[in-house]
Amino acid sequence: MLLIECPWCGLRDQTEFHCHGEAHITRPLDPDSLSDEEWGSYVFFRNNPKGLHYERWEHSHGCRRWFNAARDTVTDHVYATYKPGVAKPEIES
Amino acid sequence: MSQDYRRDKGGQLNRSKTLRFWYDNKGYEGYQGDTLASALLANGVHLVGRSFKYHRPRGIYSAGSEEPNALVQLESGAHTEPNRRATEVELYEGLSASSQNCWPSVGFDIGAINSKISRLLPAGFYYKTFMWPGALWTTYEKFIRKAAGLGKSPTEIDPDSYDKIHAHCDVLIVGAGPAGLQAALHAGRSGARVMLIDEKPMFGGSLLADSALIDGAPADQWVTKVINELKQMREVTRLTRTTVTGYYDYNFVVANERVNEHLGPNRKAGGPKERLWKIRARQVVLATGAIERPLVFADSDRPGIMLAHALRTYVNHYGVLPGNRIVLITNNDSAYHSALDAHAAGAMVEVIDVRRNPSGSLLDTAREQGIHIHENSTISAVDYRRGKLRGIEVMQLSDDGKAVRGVPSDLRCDLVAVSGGWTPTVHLFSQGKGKLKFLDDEHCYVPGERAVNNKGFEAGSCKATWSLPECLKEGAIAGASAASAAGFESTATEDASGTEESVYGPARALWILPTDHPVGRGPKKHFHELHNDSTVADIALAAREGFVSIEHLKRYTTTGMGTDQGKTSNLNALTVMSEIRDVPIPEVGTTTFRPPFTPLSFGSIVGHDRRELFVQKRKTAIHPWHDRNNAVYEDVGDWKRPYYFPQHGESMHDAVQRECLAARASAGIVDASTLGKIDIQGPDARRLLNMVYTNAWSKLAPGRCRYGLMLNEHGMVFDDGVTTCLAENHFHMTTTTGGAARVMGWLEEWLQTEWPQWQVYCTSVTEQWAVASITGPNAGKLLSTLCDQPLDDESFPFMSMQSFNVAGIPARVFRISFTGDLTFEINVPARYGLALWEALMKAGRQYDICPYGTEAMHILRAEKGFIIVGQDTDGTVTPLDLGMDWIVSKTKGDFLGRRSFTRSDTTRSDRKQLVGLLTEDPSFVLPEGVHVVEKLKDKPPMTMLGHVTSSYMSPNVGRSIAMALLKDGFNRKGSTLEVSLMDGSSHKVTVTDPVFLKSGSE
Amino acid sequence: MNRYSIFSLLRNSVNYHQDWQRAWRSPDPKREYDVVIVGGGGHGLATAYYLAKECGISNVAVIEKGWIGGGNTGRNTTIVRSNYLYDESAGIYEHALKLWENLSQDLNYNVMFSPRGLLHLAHNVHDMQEIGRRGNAIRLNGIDSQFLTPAQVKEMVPFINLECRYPVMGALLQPRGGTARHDAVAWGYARAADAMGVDIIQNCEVQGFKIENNTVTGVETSRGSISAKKVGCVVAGHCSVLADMAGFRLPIESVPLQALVSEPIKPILDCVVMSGSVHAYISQSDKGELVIGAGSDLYNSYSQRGSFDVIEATVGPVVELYPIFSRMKMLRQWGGIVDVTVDRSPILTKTPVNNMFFNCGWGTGGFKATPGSGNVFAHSIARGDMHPIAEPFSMYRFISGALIDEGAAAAVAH
Amino acid sequence: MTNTTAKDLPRTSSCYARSAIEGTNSLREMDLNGKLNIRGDASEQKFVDGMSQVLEMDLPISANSVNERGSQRLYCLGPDEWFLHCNLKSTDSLAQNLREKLAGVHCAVTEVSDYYTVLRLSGPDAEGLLRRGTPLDLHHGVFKHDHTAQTRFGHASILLHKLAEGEAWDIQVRWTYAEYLWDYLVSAMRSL
Ligand SMILES: Cc1cc2nc3c(=O)[nH]c(=O)nc-3n(C[C@H](O)[C@H](O)[C@H](O)COP(=O)(O)OP(=O)(O)OC[C@H]3O[C@@H](n4cnc5c(N)ncnc54)[C@H](O)[C@@H]3O)c2cc1C
Ligand SMILES: NC(=O)c1ccc[n+]([C@@H]2O[C@H](COP(=O)([O-])OP(=O)(O)OC[C@H]3O[C@@H](n4cnc5c(N)ncnc54)[C@H](O)[C@@H]3O)[C@@H](O)[C@H]2O)c1
Ligand SMILES: Cc1cc2nc3c(=O)[nH]c(=O)nc-3n(C[C@H](O)[C@H](O)[C@H](O)COP(=O)(O)O)c2cc1C
Ligand SMILES: [Zn+2]
Repeated sequence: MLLIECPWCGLRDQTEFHCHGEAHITRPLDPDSLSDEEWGSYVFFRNNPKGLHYERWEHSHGCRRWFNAARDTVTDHVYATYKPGVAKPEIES
Repeated sequence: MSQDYRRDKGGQLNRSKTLRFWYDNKGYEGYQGDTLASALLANGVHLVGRSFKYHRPRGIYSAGSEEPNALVQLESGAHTEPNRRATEVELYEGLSASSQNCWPSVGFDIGAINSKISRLLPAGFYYKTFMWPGALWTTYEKFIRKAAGLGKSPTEIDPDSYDKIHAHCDVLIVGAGPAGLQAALHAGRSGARVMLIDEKPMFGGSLLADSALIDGAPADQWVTKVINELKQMREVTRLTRTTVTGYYDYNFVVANERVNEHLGPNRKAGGPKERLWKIRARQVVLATGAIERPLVFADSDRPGIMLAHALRTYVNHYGVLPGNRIVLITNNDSAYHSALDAHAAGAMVEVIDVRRNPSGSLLDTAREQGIHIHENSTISAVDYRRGKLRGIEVMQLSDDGKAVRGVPSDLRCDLVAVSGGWTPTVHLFSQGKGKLKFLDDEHCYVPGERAVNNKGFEAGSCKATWSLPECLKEGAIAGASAASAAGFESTATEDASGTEESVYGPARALWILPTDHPVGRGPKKHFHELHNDSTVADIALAAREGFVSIEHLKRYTTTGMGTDQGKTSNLNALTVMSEIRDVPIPEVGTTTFRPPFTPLSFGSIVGHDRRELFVQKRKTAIHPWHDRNNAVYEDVGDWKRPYYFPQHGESMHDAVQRECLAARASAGIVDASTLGKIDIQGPDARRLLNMVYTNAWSKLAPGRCRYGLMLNEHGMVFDDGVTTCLAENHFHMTTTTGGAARVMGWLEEWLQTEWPQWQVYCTSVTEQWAVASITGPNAGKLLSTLCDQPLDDESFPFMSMQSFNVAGIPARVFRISFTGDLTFEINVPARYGLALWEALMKAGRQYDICPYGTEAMHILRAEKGFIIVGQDTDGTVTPLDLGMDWIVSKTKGDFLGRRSFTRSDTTRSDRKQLVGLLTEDPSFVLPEGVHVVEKLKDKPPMTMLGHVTSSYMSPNVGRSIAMALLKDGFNRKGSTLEVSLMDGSSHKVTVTDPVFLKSGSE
Repeated sequence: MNRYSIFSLLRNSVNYHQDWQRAWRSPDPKREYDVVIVGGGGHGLATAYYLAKECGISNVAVIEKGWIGGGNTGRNTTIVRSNYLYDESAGIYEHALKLWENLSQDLNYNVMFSPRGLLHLAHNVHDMQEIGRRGNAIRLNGIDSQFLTPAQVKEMVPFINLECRYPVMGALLQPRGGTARHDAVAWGYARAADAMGVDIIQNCEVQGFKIENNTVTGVETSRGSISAKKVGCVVAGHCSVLADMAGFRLPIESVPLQALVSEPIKPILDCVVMSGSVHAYISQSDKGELVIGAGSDLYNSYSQRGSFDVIEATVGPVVELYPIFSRMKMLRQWGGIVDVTVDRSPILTKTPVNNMFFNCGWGTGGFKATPGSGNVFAHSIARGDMHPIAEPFSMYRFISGALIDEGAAAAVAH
Repeated sequence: MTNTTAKDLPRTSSCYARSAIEGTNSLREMDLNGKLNIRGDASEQKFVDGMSQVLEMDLPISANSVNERGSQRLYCLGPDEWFLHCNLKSTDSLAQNLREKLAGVHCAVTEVSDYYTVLRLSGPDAEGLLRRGTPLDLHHGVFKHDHTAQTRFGHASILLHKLAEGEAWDIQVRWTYAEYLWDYLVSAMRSL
């Protein structure tokens, strides 16, 4: 049961949030220029790392804002949360 | 019956309160303060159940939650509960319990035949047999099933209620023995928010059974003093009868409080039976103590054999002397406390000490008291006959302790107490992902490094600190440190110092004791695990067969998998394995500790979330009218929607046919409030719509509506709806009922994470609006009686919206249609929903207005070939598959999902496509979900071309109609295919366009 | 290999079972194998078994980082069925079910396959449509399926609460569905494969691949480097980690999936009951526990455990559907790491690296496929080309778009 | 033409049909008030000024804070979202004024008076009752008077406001969840 710091509301119980998978995947600006492989890779393929993971969370039972988190998928430790648009923080794990 | 084994004095009992209870239909008496186990022992009852596998008679083995044996069926009928530990069930007036896993009785049990053939039933025997003949396995299985299991599930509905609550604290202390009490005191004094939790009915932990002095006074006086001080602290919460069952990440701790179950089923107080605490603590102090470790000798599972500390607990805390002639067998000093206390209580006591030349102050005292000590000896046989322990055989041990020597001598006794030292209770620490470390000298695991998110401290015997003064000191330090770490000022003080220290000599590392035949090869059994009947020989067999990994061992022998989760047995299993493999214990490893610490009732986990609170029922503003008018409801998501409105005992079919006819004949009305609604504002609103819908939105004029399809990035349809331009930068979007939250989430996801610079805001307004939709040729006339607005095609064209008062209520009226007939969707603020509906019903009387439900709504749309997302689509369907190319803009540029259209599989021309089907027999309605085949074969498998997504008897078309997703469907229009029915028959169908009703105005 | 039977059991009991052989050896890894299978779960072991038995390749090693069966094979709720919607799925799951039916005899190991009947409950109109479509499809694929009325459901499960929050409107029954003893499946395959010469190497973690000219030539492990002509990766929740070592990605996320058991009780539930809408998956094991499948946490995790609220959200529906279980107790909860694909169908595939094959993506429901998956995967590795049953499950379907979307169509797990 | 006037109409929530619970702890549904959801950019001065001028109060700018003036309460819900509780009758005009004042500023004013309803829970056990459903720390030292927070109660999202005085809380909830919330609180009261 995680405790997650919403960048706006502060530390809250995991049950107030929803996780929406890997962060920092940018939608291609010109999908037509992509090969099927590249498009498929954008839509379906994920890093799914064992260890540090950058991911998106939504404070669904709170301010309904989306933000990013850096979390270790083995220890479930949340290193940091940060607002969307902010570059991913360097984490030493 | 008299309590023959009750001491005259002593114990924390209310002797003035005699309680009557029944065990296996026999009446007994005990006192308030007893557990079922202590009361049974007071009455000389040891035999309480039969074991899991061999049906061996079993007795009361412990005095706490670690009990592996004494599991009873508590109460009967609706209040019954299987597998309750007699050692934890507090006695109440009228309690009734019975033994389990035996028939006809615990004394004479047919299942005990298993014990006779036990040689055929070693660990994992079932993997090796019952394979021939293959067909008979299911028969064998029935017998195996009957033999397994323990107690019986209730078969009636639970009459009790359960509570659940969240809690937060600075310092949570688990365990209220000397260490925990000290921790609470020191953390509490700092002003921190403290919770102190113990599973026992009273605080004190092992002190309740101890005869030690603290600060010169008996321990229980000190306990009382501490509790009194804690009571004065406003920020300290004390919970007894509360088991911490789980330790999760970020100091999230779950505890189960047994609120009033100790009062029995006929509680006068009312209130919940149990309460689940969900606690977030900044710091968690674990002071969970230790569990005594058994010695395993030949037939050491017999009733009348119990842990030494349990004996002490029964003597001191419950005022019961469970035997008159007691033999105590030990490999350590601490058990001598039990011998001394039992002796002082009047028992004849002898000690068998497996050590050579044991010495120490406790032994000196014992000898002084005249307690005989058999040194370097063991129990080589147990004499248990006709339900009673009658004596044992004692033999000398060989030098290495692996064999016996000499001749056995008989010792008469009616109770054997065993002690193999102590195992720290590290379950919670380990559940909390803390790493354990093994202490070679103490032969046990203790807490090592904590998980990064589970901050806190440990204190007392849960970290193998055995001396009372040390436990007290550690508790103080842990409490103070935890408070400081949580931001409070605190230091440990030296109170409770003047405590007498017992000095313990070393133990002998010997737990599996030999007998006159090799362990596992003879008639006597060495059970290291009582609950699942797992023996030392089973471990050896497992190792021999290659199940050497401790996790394999556990699963192969089922050791530690019972209701006690091996609290008393796990370390002995590890030890045996380490000897067999000849590797140190840490290399053997441990199995994983998992929640719950003790079994946790489903009722408690569920708490309030049951019955009407299981999942909310959402109702529209018009619901009271539906209720009054006999609506039958359909569950759509968590909404209750009218399905149809039967009149005078009509069948569903008749009602729906009537509703469909009426709606097209004159006027129908449906409650459309549940549709999702989203208010979209901002200069980039159109840009957003252009991205999320397949069609173009740049030119939609204010007041105009447009239908749209939404795709995911795979290019598949996932929602649809009409969106209206309210003003240049302001739109009102509608979604499907079930898709409302998903669509809102979809928009927010893109806006917040991908296009944050876009100037557009979305606000959910689903429940802001109640919606009555009137349809049919007279819909306009009807509406005009309630408003002053011109409603002709010119002033109010199809696919437009206007705001005006309807029945005096400010409304947004949409002229859009899901029936193909003239339809007005009237949206009013929810508070007016019911009034609007009633006004419409009243005004509609002259047009025979007919309220209809979702089923008629579905038929009316199907008649016109309109799709329902989620019914005619299933997440694998593109707009092109639906024949809706017209809605896919070729010119506006990119939109979500578009790129996926050009993948090789999406461009196939023979994809499944939406078509209409007409049955050969117009009165035959295809069941939804049946599949279309080219030609029926006489038996499966058959190549399926697609399935029927929607199918109805349409009164307006005058025949049955159906829609289907059909492979290469567009090219098959006009052809005749077959539909295969569940009974093996088939029906011919013709593939058509899915628009069945050509009439209709919109 | 000692043959197991009642007679061998009798014979061995005379000697207090001193003479049983190891079920499988514990060899040191050889320098080279024809095929290395990474992952000693049910699927990996079955692959090795069928390679040796049916493909004539017994110079095979199964490399397991922990103990065999310790992954999802050892922690699943043991539901076995083949009543899937799409032909491709029916193909592989029914292939498996047919193998299940004789597996104990085939392996000479009682895997306790128990075809006790499996019910899918329908709680709303949408569910009814879903089971209608699926039930019909299953039948046309030649697989057993029956529709039940609520009254018939009540007959099979007398204590069910038909009038729960979402009333039971009907059910789909697969009489041949049921359960099997999860651990025995791993052990049985291991023993039988070992007997044919397969090396089962435990406590050996694959930490990298040897790849030359885009062709795999071996694996680097915690116990040294091992050469292999072909490599099959069958590591479930860890497949992305292995793919990463090989330099590609998968359309997979690893999430925690939990399960729990109650205390053991005398038989009360004699079939398997699944409900999607009231999210409850329940059966009773031969030992007596109620075995209950919980939900998954929707975040990636390799921690082999999940959150407590998932347990609450699991037990709630159980009590709603079976109110008599309210006084039953949870004995143990645990979690596994499941490898979930977007379309909820598995991946059996060639990869961008020559001679390297992956079998993964079984997510929340691959136990039931164990024999079939191992069988077709073995043939695929042996041929160097995918077996026709495995063919549609290629990872490249996520590029062409030919998903097998059991998730979208049915939304039932396990 | 039938004419129905607004004021004698029933209100949305089904809880209205229930009589308030009075006792040691009390629970009732508040009369319907006006509610506006307002989106905008707090870093844009024109927006801030416009808001404070029309509402005649300062704009709270950290999430979960609230400002009050007369019958008007302005909650800050997040970085770009506010919630106004006001007199039902003045809702339209306030909305209108805001839109006019903020013309040209990117913002959104949406009426949601009927979307939510407010339950008021008060009494010595109010905090304990709320803790039956919300994971938030409501301890008086942490959740002070006049604090607000958006959180969860059981399955429902709520906006919680501990009133300036006494043991009283306003719980704003989507009205279709009000019955659920009510029943839950009643169930909680039974288990005290
Ligand atoms: C709680 C739960 C309930 C489930 N219920 C069901 C159900 O009822 N029915 C059903 O059909 N399915 C169910 N499943 C799914 C099913 O368990 C899995 O799909 C199936 O067991 C996968 O088998 P496997 O052999 O592929 O993987 P696993 O059994 O997980 O085996 C993979 C092995 O690979 C090993 N490994 C990983 N990395 C390495 C490495 N680097 N080197 C060497 N070895 C490595 C792992 O240690 C592991 O032993 C459930 C799963 C869970 C978690
Ligand atoms: N002589 C010896 O070798 C020896 C050995 C062990 C203990 N002791 C004595 O025992 C005492 C140990 O004190 P302590 O405070 O460490 O332990 P304790 O045994 O006195 O108290 C531990 C308490 O924790 C509770 N508890 C454990 N798990 C729990 C859970 N999950 N939920 C709720 N409650 C739980 C138990 O009910 C118990 O009351 C000392 O007096 C010590 O001298 C002596
Ligand atoms: C079908 C099934 C039945 C189980 N029954 C029991 C049981 O009766 N007692 C028990 O302690 N654990 C039982 N378990 C759980 C295991 O003890 C263990 O938790 C699980 O295999 C996961 O392993 P881990 O907890 O060691 O990580 C069962 C597991 C499964 C898959
Ligand atoms: Zn927030």
